[in-house]
Formats: sequence, structure tokens, C-alpha cells
Amino acid sequence: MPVRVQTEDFDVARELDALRAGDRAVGAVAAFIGTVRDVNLDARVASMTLEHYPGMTEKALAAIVDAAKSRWDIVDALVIHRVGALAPADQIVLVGVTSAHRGEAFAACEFIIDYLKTRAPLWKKEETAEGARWVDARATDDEAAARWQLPQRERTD
Amino acid sequence: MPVRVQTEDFDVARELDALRAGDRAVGAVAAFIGTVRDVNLDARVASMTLEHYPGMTEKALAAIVDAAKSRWDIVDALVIHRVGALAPADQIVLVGVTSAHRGEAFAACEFIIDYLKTRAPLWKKEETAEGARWVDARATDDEAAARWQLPQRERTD
Amino acid sequence: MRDVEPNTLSLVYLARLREAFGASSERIALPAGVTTVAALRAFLAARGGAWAAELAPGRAVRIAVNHEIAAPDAPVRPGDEIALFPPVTGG
Amino acid sequence: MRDVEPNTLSLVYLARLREAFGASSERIALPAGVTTVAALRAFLAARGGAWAAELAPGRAVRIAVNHEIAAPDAPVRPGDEIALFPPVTGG
Repeated sequence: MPVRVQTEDFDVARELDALRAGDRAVGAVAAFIGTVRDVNLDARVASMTLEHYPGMTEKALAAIVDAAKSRWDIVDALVIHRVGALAPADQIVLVGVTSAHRGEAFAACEFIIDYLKTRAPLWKKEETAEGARWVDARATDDEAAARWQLPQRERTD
Repeated sequence: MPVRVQTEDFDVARELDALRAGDRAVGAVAAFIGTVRDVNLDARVASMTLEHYPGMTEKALAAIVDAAKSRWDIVDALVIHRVGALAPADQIVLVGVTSAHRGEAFAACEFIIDYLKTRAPLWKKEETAEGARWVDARATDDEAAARWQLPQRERTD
Repeated sequence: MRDVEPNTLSLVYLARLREAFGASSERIALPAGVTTVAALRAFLAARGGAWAAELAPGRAVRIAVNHEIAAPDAPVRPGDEIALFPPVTGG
Repeated sequence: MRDVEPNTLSLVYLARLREAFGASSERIALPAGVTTVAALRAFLAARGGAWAAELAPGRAVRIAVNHEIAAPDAPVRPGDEIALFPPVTGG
């Protein structure tokens, strides 16, 4: 199963080992791990809650992985995204990509996380000393996704 | 210690956890793992030996990490490279980079592995059915390193 | 397209919109004249209060029809599951 | 610049060159007239056999002086550790 949404933490080594198991043509593994920062926009973050849209999230992540596989010559790719309550320094997301050579693995890995950040239905709510707040979408994430020149996602605003 | 040369295997999760421990400003970890492929240039690889130049290797890796740190706004970086006898699917090298945001982590991670492949004094010897052979340097590795537009390494050929 | 009562829509509200509307989902009869995503948005905004505020033209709202992000002119059909949510912030 | 006999060079051969030369290191007296990396390479090539073959002009050989890759016109000084090796293939 190339995508998972779960409340539990994950072991990066175990997940990447499983991803490349059974295919010895793999020579390169690129990985990205997103973690909870304790400071965001100058406010200290005490904890965070990740909400998602069950059903759609898995489909959106699978579609992003499929797009990466059709675009680059990679062997396999994996996305694990946590939901629920998280604390600073906790792992949030793992993207792993295997390929024969590193260039494809790096590009596909960065593509997947860029698209995940603009297309997967997940939302962060931070608890800070000033109260709880929903994290605002960042224009820089839209710009990062736009670099890949996929058709723009549909907008309804 | 941001660079290590060792015969032992490494645990990717433990190494990346240690790299980001103690700095909760880290929001992004980019990692690259190089592994032994069982096929290279059409010959099946039964095993591999990594030779290096003790003393210089550590200095070269540290210089590459320093160059990455001066070029990108990253928190920290790590390189572990194995030497000695390796089998197909074994881990060869780990590059890990931590930063507040992912763009810097990805760029610095790819920079480090590109430069490592052209500047660190390490050599692969493959044992195949047709006998042992030293792996030839790949022109594509030189091209990958050249993308970063550092001054060309000195050549004595 | 699920096995539901005819002529109803299943609406889902997420994150800030869920909190603002005080509901995570509801089932409504397909309103007369609502054949597109844009028309559904306008219909809900006409409820006033938080609905008007959150769904006002210009506010960044994403709408998914049956788990796919949809454009304003995308069709709305009986039995659809339609989700309204703010721009995503995962990863 | 190490604490060694005066007027010697410490030479190191690695990977394919180590095998071709049948040695991983040697210490030699600084040859008369050898003041640069290029001159040292020519001096070693003049030994003939594998030395001539591996160090012929046009063969890809990297030379490090005291652990730093050096250009052909880089100086060679007494006490230097000078390593000769093929293009690297780690990672």
C-alpha cells in the first residue's frame, strides 16, 4: 500500500527498508520527513492537531504518487501522513521514493511533497499561548507546486 | 560529528533522529540513501568493495558539508559513508539535512551527494560473474555536480 | 453516486469551515436550480451569518465533488458527496 | 608538512592505481627538478611499465597534495603526502 493515513508514529528506517525490499535494481532512496516546529510565524506552538477528509485523503495521495510514477522513472514511492494530536518535534509526514539513479528519486520526492502540500485535504491547527488557530495556506507552497507545471488544480474561489 | 566513514551499517531512523534532536526549529528533513544495485552496466553484481583514502575522505566530506551550510539556510547536515565489503541491497551512504523549510533541505541534500560522488576519495570495486572490476566514473555525475556551479574541481589529467 | 435517498446531497465541512458552521456534515434536498458547484456555494452563502461570511465571493474555499476537487462550473447531481474546506495545509 | 626525513615525499596509491603499481605507498627522495604535481607525475611515468601506462598524458588521474586535490601546477615540497588515484566513484 503506497499511501497511509494514520495516527501512529512511523519508523523511517523500517518504512524505507520495506519500500526497497525485493527490488535490487534500487540504487537510490530519496526521503522527506516533515516535523512539527515549535515556532511558527513568531508564536510558540505547544501542540498541533491534524485534521483530514477521510476517504478523499487516501485518494488524493494515491493520485499524487501515480502522477510521480508516470512522470519519472522510479521504482516505487510511499507516503505516510499522520493525523490527530502531535507535539513539537513529532514526525508528521514521510515521503520515500526509490529508483535506480538518484536524480529521478530526488525530483519525484520533492514533487510529491510539493503537491501533497497543495492538494491533499489535510489541515493543521496549532495550539499556542495566544490560543488555537488554523494554519493559513502559504503562497510559497503554491509557488513550489507551480514549478512542476502540472495543470493548475481547480479553484472554486 | 557531521561526517563518518565506517564499515558498519547504519540505522537511518536513529541517525536522522539524532540529527534533528535538540532543535525544534527543524520542520524538514531531506535524506538520501545510496544502496548497492545487483546490476550495473548489464553485469550482475555479486558483491562490492568500497576503498577510500583514510584521512582525506573525512576532510573532503566535511568540506562538502561546510559548503552546503554556507550556501543554504539549513540547520545541520550529516554524511555517513560505508567502506569495506558490501552485498547487493546493502546501504552505502546516508546524507541527511535538516532545515526550517523543505526547499533548502532538498537542495542541500542533493548538492552534498552530487559533490560527494565527484570529490570524496572513495572507489567501488564490483565482483561479477566475469570477474572483479573497478567501477568507472560516470560523466553524468560530473554533470550533476556542475549544475551547482561551484568552481570546478582541480584536475590533474 | 451512492445508494442514498433520491434528490439529496451529502455535504461535508472540514477544518475552519466545520467549526464556523458548527457541523461536520448534513444531508440536504437538492435545491431547485442548483446544478453547479458555484450555485451550491451561493445557495449555502444565502443562509447568512457564518455561511455568508465564510462563503462570500473572494474567500478561499475549495469544493470537492465525490472526493475530487471541482471547478465552479462542475455539475452537482443527486447523491453527490460535496465537501467544502479551506486551502489545505498538510505536509 | 609532517615530521619526516627531510627532502622526502610520501606517496600514496589508491584503488586501480594501487593494484597497477603493486604498492599502496612508498617514500621517495624528492627528485631533482620536481617542484610541481605535473613534474612528479612525469617523473613517476618515466619508471615505465604500469607507471607509464597509468600516468600517460590523457589518462584520468587525480593527485592530492596533503589531502587536497591539486592542479598540475601546484607546488610539491619536501614532507608532502601526495596521493595518486583514479576519478572517484563513491556515493
